[in-house]
Amino acid sequence: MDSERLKPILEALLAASDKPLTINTIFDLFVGDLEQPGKDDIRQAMHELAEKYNNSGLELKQVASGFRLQVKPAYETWVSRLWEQKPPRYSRALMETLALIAYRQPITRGEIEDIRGVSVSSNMVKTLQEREWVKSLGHKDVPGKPTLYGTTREFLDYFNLKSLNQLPTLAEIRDLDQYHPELAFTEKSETSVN
Amino acid sequence: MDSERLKPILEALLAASDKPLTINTIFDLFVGDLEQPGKDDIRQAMHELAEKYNNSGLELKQVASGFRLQVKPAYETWVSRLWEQKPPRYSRALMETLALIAYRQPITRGEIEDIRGVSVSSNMVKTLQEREWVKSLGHKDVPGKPTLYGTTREFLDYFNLKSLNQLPTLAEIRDLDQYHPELAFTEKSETSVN
Amino acid sequence: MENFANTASNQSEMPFALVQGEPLTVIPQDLYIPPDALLVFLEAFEGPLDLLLYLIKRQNLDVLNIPIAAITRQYMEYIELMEELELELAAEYLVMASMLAEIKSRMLLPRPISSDDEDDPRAELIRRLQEYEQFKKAAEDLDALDRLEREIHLTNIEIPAFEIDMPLPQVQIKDLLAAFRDVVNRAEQFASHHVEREPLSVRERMVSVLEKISADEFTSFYDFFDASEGRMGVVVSFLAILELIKESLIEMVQSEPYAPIYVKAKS
Repeated sequence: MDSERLKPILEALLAASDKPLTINTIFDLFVGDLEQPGKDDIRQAMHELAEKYNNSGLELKQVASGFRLQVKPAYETWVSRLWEQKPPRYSRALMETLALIAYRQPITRGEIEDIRGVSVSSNMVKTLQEREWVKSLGHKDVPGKPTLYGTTREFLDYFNLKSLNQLPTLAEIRDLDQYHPELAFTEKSETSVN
Repeated sequence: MDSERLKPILEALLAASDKPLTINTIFDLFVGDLEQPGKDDIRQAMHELAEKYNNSGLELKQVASGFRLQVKPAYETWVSRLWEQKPPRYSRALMETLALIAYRQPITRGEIEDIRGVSVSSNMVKTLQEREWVKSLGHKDVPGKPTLYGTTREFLDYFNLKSLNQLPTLAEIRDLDQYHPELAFTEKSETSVN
Repeated sequence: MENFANTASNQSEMPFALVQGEPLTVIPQDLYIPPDALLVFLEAFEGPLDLLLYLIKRQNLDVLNIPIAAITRQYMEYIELMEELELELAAEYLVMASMLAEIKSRMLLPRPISSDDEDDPRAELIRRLQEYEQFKKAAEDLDALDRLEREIHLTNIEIPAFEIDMPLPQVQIKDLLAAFRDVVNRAEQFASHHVEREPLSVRERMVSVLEKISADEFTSFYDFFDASEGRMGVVVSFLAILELIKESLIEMVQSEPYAPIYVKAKS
């Protein structure tokens, strides 16, 4: 089956599906057909389809659980006017906890608390689990056997990412010896004044 | 705003909307914008957009209540296999809406939204009504006369209940949690679908 | 919350400057502060590290070389204010206070000339501040990503139903129960965050703030605070302003972080 015949089928499938589709899932749909496309054919057609959407209001995006058809963020202004409800907002505490889980997984609640310097409420972890952004990865082999948390595929899907590698890079941590010695002077004079 | 700029916006709106859109509805969405298209501009762009979809798996169709993007019936074969392969599941939002109607009936859509903290799409209520689990019980005597919803006999039959009294109480649900904490987890690991 | 953080921090800068050196005046009897509303103060900071980081950034200081004595003093002023307002201070704030005091006293001890990092009493604090700052930034970056429900909308393309015989989803009663439990739990969580009806004193102050400002010109944020009313009076003004922002009756303008704040009526 050539790409020209395959493309509209993929389009129909992506539009009809309520979750992202993988190449494998799509491949399986053709099993038993007389004309059965190979996985490479599907990949090729998907690629061409994505290009076709370049000048449209939609885009074909690959996220963690597969390919999905979505509205381009550029048109969000108008689309959001269709709904009265505002998008949910998340607190800084929740986002910091989520960031720690995303970048430092597997991580325990205690480790998150150490870095944030405050306690993490169990409600917050529950909210993250209910959103299906965070899941338990098992238990750490230390006294108390605390739960180790990690992020889910749904987390990546939600934030429009294909893999954890696509997360923004962390700011660097500088060594203490990188500061200029002359500044140490201010510190000393300051200390003596007080 | 010319047709080339208008088309992707229309595309985004039609793809995102959960119901058909009329020219008037679309026109109103631009009110207040610096560049506000006229109704004829919108009609013209809609026309061009429909042509653009000629060779795709989707089509832009005018139905009684407006314009909508839909999957071309010609691709039914593959789309229906998608459902065979992955039986559909109700989204978390839909399940919560159903639970609130079951436990708090008679209830209006606004009341459900207040408790859930997010909007309830008209599609969701429609799906529940089509399933014959939910029906209108009349209208609440407040401004706007919102519909009051309740569950049907079919709902009770489906869940094998003789009457609403047989629905477990919230206390029992919490007990269930205590004795079978894994239940709460199974719930989470399943992907929700809408 | 970001707005709150900004206003809260700048606000706290102001009463210190005005109140310091003056004996604390008698708290006006008619000023009652709802305890819930005061949480706004505490919630402006995500904990002691966040508060410290704020104090450092406000003065354009390098985290790698914090003037411990000055920072400790400013930190203690915040702690005292929170205590004075009878906020239930999280234990972490007090732990940090004693850590700062300890570092400060160790800084006063003579150090060998060839000191490396290990000998700097601030090393551990600096490491923690940097690590926290790293994730604070990561959280902001994450929050800025395009995401579903905000920038990204999924398509809702119709499948002509009469053509396709779609099986109906199957539901078990435990699914229904779980959904109800979740929604009730969430609603309870939400309810506990409801701030009580604010007392008359804040409402009165809201009116007087509105009388003071106009839509055409900017009024300095600091003009709304009168040191002679004491800290409680200042807090009431602050709450009134927060409430007015929440109700979109006034606008706040700050040209850049830590710059002076101006207030004007929403036109």
